[in-house]
Amino acid sequence: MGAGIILSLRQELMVTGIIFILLVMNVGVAELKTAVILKIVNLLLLANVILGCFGGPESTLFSGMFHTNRLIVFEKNMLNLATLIVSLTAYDWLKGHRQVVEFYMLLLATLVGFFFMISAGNLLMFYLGLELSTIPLAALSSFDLQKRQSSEGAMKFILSAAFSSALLLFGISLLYGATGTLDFAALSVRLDGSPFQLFAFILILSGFAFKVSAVPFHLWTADVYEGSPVPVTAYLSVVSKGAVFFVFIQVLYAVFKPLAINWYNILMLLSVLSMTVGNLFALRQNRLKRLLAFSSVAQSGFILAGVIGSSRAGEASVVYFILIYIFSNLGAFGVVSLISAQTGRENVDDYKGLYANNKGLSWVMALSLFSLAGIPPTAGFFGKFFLLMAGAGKGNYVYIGIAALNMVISLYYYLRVIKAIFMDRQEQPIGKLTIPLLPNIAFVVCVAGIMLTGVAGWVYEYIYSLSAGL
Amino acid sequence: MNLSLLVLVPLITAVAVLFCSGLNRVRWVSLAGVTAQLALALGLLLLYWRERGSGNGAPMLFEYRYAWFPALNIWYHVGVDGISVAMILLTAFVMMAAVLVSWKVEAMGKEFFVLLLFLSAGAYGFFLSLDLFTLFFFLEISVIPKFLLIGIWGSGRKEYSAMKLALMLMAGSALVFVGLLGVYYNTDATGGVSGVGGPHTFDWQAISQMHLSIAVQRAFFPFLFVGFGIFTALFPFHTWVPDGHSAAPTAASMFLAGISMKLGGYGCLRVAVFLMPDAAREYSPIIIVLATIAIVYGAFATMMQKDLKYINAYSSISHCGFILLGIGMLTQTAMVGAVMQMISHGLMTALFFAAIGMIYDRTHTRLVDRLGGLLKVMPFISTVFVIAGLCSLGLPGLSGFVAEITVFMGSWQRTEGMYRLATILACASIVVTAVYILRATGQTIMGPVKDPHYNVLTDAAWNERLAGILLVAGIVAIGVAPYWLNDLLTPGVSSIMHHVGKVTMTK
Amino acid sequence: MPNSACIILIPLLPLAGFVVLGLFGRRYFSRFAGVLGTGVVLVSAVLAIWVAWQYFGTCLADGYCRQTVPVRFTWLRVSPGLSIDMSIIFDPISVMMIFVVTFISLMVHIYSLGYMKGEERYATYYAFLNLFTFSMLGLVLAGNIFETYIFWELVGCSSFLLIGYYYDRPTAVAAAKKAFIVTRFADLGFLIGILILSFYAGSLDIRTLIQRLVQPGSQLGSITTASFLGISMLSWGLGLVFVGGAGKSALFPLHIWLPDAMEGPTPVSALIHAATMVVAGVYLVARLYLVYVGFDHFEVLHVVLWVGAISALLAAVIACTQTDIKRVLAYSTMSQIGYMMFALGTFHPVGEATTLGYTAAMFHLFTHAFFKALLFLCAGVIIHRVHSNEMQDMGGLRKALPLTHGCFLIACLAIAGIPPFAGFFSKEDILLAAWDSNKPVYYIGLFTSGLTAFYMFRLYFSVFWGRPARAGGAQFGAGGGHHSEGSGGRHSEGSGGHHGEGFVGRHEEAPFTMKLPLVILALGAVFAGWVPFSRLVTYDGMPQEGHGIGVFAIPPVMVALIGIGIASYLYRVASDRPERAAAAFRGMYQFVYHKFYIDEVYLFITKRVIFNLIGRPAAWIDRNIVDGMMNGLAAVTAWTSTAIKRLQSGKVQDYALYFFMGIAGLAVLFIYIYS
Amino acid sequence: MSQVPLTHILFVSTALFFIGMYGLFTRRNMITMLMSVELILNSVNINFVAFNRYLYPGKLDGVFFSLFIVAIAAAEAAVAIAIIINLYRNFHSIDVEAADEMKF
Amino acid sequence: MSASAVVFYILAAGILVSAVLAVTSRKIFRSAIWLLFSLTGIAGLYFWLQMEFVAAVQIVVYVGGIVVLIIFSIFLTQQSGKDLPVPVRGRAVLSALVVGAGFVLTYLMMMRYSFRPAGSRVAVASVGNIGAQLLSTSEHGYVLPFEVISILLLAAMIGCIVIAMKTKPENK
Repeated sequence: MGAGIILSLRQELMVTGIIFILLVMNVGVAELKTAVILKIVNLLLLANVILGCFGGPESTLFSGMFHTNRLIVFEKNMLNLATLIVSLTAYDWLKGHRQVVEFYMLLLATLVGFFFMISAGNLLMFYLGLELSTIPLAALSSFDLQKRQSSEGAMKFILSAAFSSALLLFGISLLYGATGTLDFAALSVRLDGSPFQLFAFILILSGFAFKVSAVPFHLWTADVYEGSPVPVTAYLSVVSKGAVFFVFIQVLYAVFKPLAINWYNILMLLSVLSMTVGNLFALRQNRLKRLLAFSSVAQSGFILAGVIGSSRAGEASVVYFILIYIFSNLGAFGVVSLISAQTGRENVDDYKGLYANNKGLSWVMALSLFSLAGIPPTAGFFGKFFLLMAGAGKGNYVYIGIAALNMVISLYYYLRVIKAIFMDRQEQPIGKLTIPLLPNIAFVVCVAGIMLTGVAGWVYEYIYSLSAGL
Repeated sequence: MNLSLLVLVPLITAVAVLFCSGLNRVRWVSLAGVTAQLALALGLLLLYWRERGSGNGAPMLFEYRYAWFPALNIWYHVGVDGISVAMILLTAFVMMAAVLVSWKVEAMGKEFFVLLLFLSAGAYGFFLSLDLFTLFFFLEISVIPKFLLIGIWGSGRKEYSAMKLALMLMAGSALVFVGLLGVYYNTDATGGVSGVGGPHTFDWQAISQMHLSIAVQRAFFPFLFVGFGIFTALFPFHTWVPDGHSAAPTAASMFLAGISMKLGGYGCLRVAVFLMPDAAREYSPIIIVLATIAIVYGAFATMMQKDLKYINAYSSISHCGFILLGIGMLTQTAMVGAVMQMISHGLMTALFFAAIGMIYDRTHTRLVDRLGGLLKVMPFISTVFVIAGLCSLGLPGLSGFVAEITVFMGSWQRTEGMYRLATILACASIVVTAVYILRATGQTIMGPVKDPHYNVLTDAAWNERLAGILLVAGIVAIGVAPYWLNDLLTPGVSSIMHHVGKVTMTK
Repeated sequence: MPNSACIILIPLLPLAGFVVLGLFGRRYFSRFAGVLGTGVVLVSAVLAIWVAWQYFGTCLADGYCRQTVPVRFTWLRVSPGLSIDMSIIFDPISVMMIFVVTFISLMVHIYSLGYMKGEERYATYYAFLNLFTFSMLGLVLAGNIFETYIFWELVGCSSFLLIGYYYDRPTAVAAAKKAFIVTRFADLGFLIGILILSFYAGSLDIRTLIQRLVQPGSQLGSITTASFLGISMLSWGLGLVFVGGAGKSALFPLHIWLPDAMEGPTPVSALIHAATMVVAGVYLVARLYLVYVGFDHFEVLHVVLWVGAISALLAAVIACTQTDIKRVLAYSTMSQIGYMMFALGTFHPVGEATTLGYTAAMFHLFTHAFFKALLFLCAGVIIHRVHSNEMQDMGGLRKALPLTHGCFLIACLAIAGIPPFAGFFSKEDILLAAWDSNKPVYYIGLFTSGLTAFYMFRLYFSVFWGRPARAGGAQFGAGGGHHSEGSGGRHSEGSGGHHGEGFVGRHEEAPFTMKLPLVILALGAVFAGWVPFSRLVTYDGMPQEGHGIGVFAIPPVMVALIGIGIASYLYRVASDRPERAAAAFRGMYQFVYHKFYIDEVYLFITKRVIFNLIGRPAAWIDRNIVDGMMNGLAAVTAWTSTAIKRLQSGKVQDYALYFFMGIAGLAVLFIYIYS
Repeated sequence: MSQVPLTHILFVSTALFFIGMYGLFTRRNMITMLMSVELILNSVNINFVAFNRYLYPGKLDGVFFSLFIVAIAAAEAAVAIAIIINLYRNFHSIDVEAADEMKF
Repeated sequence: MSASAVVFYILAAGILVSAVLAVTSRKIFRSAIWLLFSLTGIAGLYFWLQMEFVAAVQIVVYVGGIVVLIIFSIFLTQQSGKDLPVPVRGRAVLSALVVGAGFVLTYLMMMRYSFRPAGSRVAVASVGNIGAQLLSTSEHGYVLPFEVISILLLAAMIGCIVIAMKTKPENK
């Protein structure tokens, strides 16, 4: 039994272990050089990623509070990888920061939170995981202590998060009142579509929607993304959103199966709103982080299309897309983070004429944006295609049509950035930037992911073989 | 022969170019690449003839399938029939010419050629694919490189035009996308028609064998047809054509008008009409009306243009109207004519843009009333220009005539009054064509030399000559001896028509 | 029967000439381009004559002329039944035509050796000439109506190229454009006519087509019964085909391009716009003659008849007032073609004894080719000499140009229809045909022949007689506005090389290469009338017994003589009589002098109506409305995105509020409303 | 307690819930907003305990949940206050209306 | 109406009234105190529900912890105890409406829903077995949440330290 527990919990344990190593480093070992610390940490994370890749048993522990299977393991590995990439791209920013170790401890704490959330077998564990991942994130987002925007963003984040989790809790409590259990397995059998339960469900749903920043629960997104340090923004937009989507799918497919007919419509509405509103807001943004924030709102609209597909293909396509999304979005944010760390410029206009001096960065950015826009041969194309394909499974082509048109709108603002980079000129364009080793590795990984994940069909095949569907 | 080579060769060339140092080497490598493409295309033609000669009557030759996404029953499936062979040849010709005329591209030359080669890869893939997913994949590949080519190396309102083009084409492919999904989910491949199980399929042949219900066809034909139609300047979604073409650099204009507008026509024919014959018959009046409007109104709009590139762009709208007309008429002859028109217009308009580009490089203007008497200064370029013009006004002995005549003869087989009217209007448009072509030629090529500076200008360089000769050769080869092209296209088209006809019987 | 190989060679040789000269002419043998081109045509002319000899020989031998198709291969299979073939049809008219075409073309080639000497684009010129010869031969030999159309277009194109030969002269370019576009417009009719006929006949091959349309067969019912605007489809088809012919043959009202076409080099005018191309329309109608007269559907033939007659008269009237020597000739050409046309129009229902008109038209076509070509070539010599084509720059040239004078005189007599010259016989046949079928037309014809005689001799006298024009003629001509061919750059770049110093006191008349064709053509103009046409060229190949020259010949000749008389009274010696005559009916004179303002009408229609009322609006609509729609979509999107930006107020309490409102909204919507 | 029906307790909790919400919407001082959040969380706690007590006394799920909520509420409050203090350093005010630099 | 019922209604009234005052009072200290009362009242409610342990935790953590924390932070951030700014008029009205509507909606749904008591066996919420369950890995064992929340508290602590720590000038 013990070995079994260790094996099934190994990813959580490894990350926790790293946290404690860092704690020891922070308390015991005196004043290491920041660069050294960064190297060590990244090595640890790399090891974490590699070790995570070994398959684990399909098991349920602690009387159903914690369960894991191959898909969940895979998802956790994706999150590990994403975290590694984030920390690689954060290199430039962290070099100048003093509380590096604390940064990583908080980051990894949130990661653990996500892990437990994904593996949660009942609402309590889910809630704990959620909070464990939210509260430190709030702290992280105000990590630029001197920046007004950073603290403003953090404030908005923590208050909105507290509010949304309070609503979530209220929903959970109502659900508990209605069914008398918090256990997922037990819940799914006791649900009937009565208004009360539906209301409870909607409250819970709002909690999810808040985390994946689906309209109309998205309003915090832009401000927090803009205010937070770029790596935190990247982490928020990829890891946080991805993890929540993973658990969202499980909860919807496994727990709220009886309400499927209801949440199908609700989520379709949210999806349409998210795509449209996100795109419309992104159209006018000049601040790149904000633009990416709204684009991520729109992206969750697209992901929801896969979710409501509520089929095996749907689940697979969501996971697949999030994998691609990790590469694309982190590629984009990586470039933004590097440039803002070295020059402090974050506007679209600042990127005018970027190509003149920084060919590599420009292409990374371009590929990432193409992938986000869903342009072949980048992976994003396949991701979007399969998402909407799954979404069309129920034969709602009007909805798919709206989604397709939204893809066109989104193309516009992505191309605006491309245009700035490649076509426009300005007096003092960003000079030649030196890309340190670690971010460079991150870029290579992202580009490779963007180019290969889609064309190599077996990736999707693998995910499909893991996923179960409704 | 392994068809995927056609896709791989340009990509490999592009990669090679990436690793080239020095613009000159870049040029030569890409030239070698397109030469290889041309060789491949010609080889394909010969092999195709040999196969057919040896009595291989399969609808598609040289098929190759690879299970790309087995879970979704998506295959990488390629194969050719006469039509695709012809389109591939066209692509090879135009690409070679395009590379030759862009010899003088200095700024970011490497990127330029890479994108160009990338484009060609997309076009080949599109013409090869027999799986709708693959088809769509290659269709969308070609959008962004165009955007970059126009936006970076273009002239005039390049950003605006590039954005417009990208968005409108993207909207087109969005419609196609919905249509494809609609088709996919209404197929029933449980019988394992396309090789593997899976409930639904994207496989072109498989779908063509199963008969989609009329309701489905009604619902999704418009998506597919309009979607592809946007690519081929279907009225009223043609407005990207003038801006895009006129802003694009020479090579990009050549590719745009020469090939990428044909993707649409090919798609309309291959996907929309072939997979949904009933709907095609139902919607054919609408198609005819739109096509006729495009033809006539495009022609008249052209008469008013002052800029050579605008003239050619608008005339492309008019000429692509013939393609849609031929398709919409749903008679075998008209369809053959439509495909011929695709090829002829491809070569002709590429030649036109090449000539315009050469003139622009020297005189730095494209305004008709600023030019004049070029024949004296640059005889070769002027001759090429005139040949292109004559081809576009349908002079016998050049490809344009053959194509248009075939379309007319085919359209005339529809006896309903409306179709008759459409045909007559289409015929009438060639007079207008004559008017604007002759005005342009008369003012730019003939007449006294407008500007003394022109007297010192040089005639075409070797690469430009080669490009011109290449395209002219193609035009003349079709114009003087159309029967080979006809024989090449007829089987493919007649299989489509047989499909349409068969459904007619069942109805 | 001549073997098909050399028959094919006849058109192919000039084609080869064109290709060689076109590709390599400028570069490699600009010197010998003329010789090469001429040689090629010479060979094909010889072949043609030989072929014709053999063909008509066999005709005479076995009593009737067989129609054969020695060559055919499929060029484009349009649809299973319908295919465009490249075939050669052999019957009296086609053989007669290849003889005419090659012969005249040869003459012009030789003539141009001298005339175009030293031109910069000498090789190109010959390439174009060869191209034209090829196309014209293809046109006359075509055994497939679509093939006819193809070469029809090619002829038009080469005419365009040759008219625009002096491309740096705006007037030439304009004329070339005009010619091409007008004929193209007419060809549209031809094309649609073909579509109609071939659709009902189910074939493009001329013989099958005629057969199916004439023999009462399956299609026949449909095509005669099926009607549009109350006119049977057959009539539509034939009528439209005739429109095509009328365009090429410069018949009223599509004649406006012909006078301007005189901007081309004079030999070109002689070849294309006098002898060969312009009669293509006549030839076309003759080609389909059996269908036209096939059964009593004569409305089309009526049209042919009257269009021909009107053109003949109109052109003759205009010719009397023109002062540009080439334009006078152009109008006379138009008038003569009008003759041929209405000759074709004078039908007798088949089954009756003869259709004299058919033979007469062909006959006149034949003879006209000789004397009209001769006239133009003479004009060329004159212009070459005077460096102007304004009549008032000429005068008293009979001393300076004795040979030309003689030839010109012969030609004038021939066209005036004075026996025993060629024109007399053919014109007399035509008038006879008219007399038999339609009296008014006969009188028009008679009057026209009088006018013809008048304006031809007006020209003759004012050029060769009267007071010698001032030596400054050239300069005067140079001032002479756009009429004067001398004014353009031609002579400066052209053969001015050896005529530079003007003609005063010069003794040499013209180089041998220019004299030779004059002489040969003069002989033709004299003797062409003796060919026994009625025995050889008939619509059905059956010979008709020729009719002797009887009392019927008297009125035309008298009228002609009267015309000559008036002309000599007015113009033989320089005087102010013409002015007074003109002043007598000034208004009418002006009206005629401006060619009845037909050009202006066309100008109005094209410029005002087509461009301003169709083209400009189309362009405007496209830019502003259609494109505006597309941009409008974008604008609306952008507007919406600014409109809703308030939602993102930046105040966290608003966010929370919206958050809960969202929940409440979802709850209400999906719990109470939607379920 | 048996005389008091469950719905009355639920009335208390629900009312508390919305009172807190009202406070959150209207109080401009961040700390008072935080207090409102605490009220909301307490209403949730009441729900859990009440449901557990009235309906499902067999197990203590509700009770445990409420205990964990209390703990988390504490942590959340702590971090929130830390953030607010830091924001106060930057803005010299904790009026939420003041912190709206990022918008649209 | 029995005594306990009376007690309940008094408690309820106290809770709600002080809560309302807590979110409306213009003086921040007063509202903190009202909050304190309300929380204490809730603790009383737990007592009334015979959930002594929960009540104790409520007292200890909230009254003893959070409220104190809040009051300290008020000390840190509040300038010279002046009135709180008045709510934005429009938003106040709107949120009053929304909240009222929400309350009606929710409560109606609660009333409509027929709660079915399940099982009669009563598990005693004594400190003992709560503690036992909290650390047991068996059925109804809450050791895993316990561990998780420990990490959470650690992280929260670190976060608070990093953020709230007075940052020394950068010259270091």
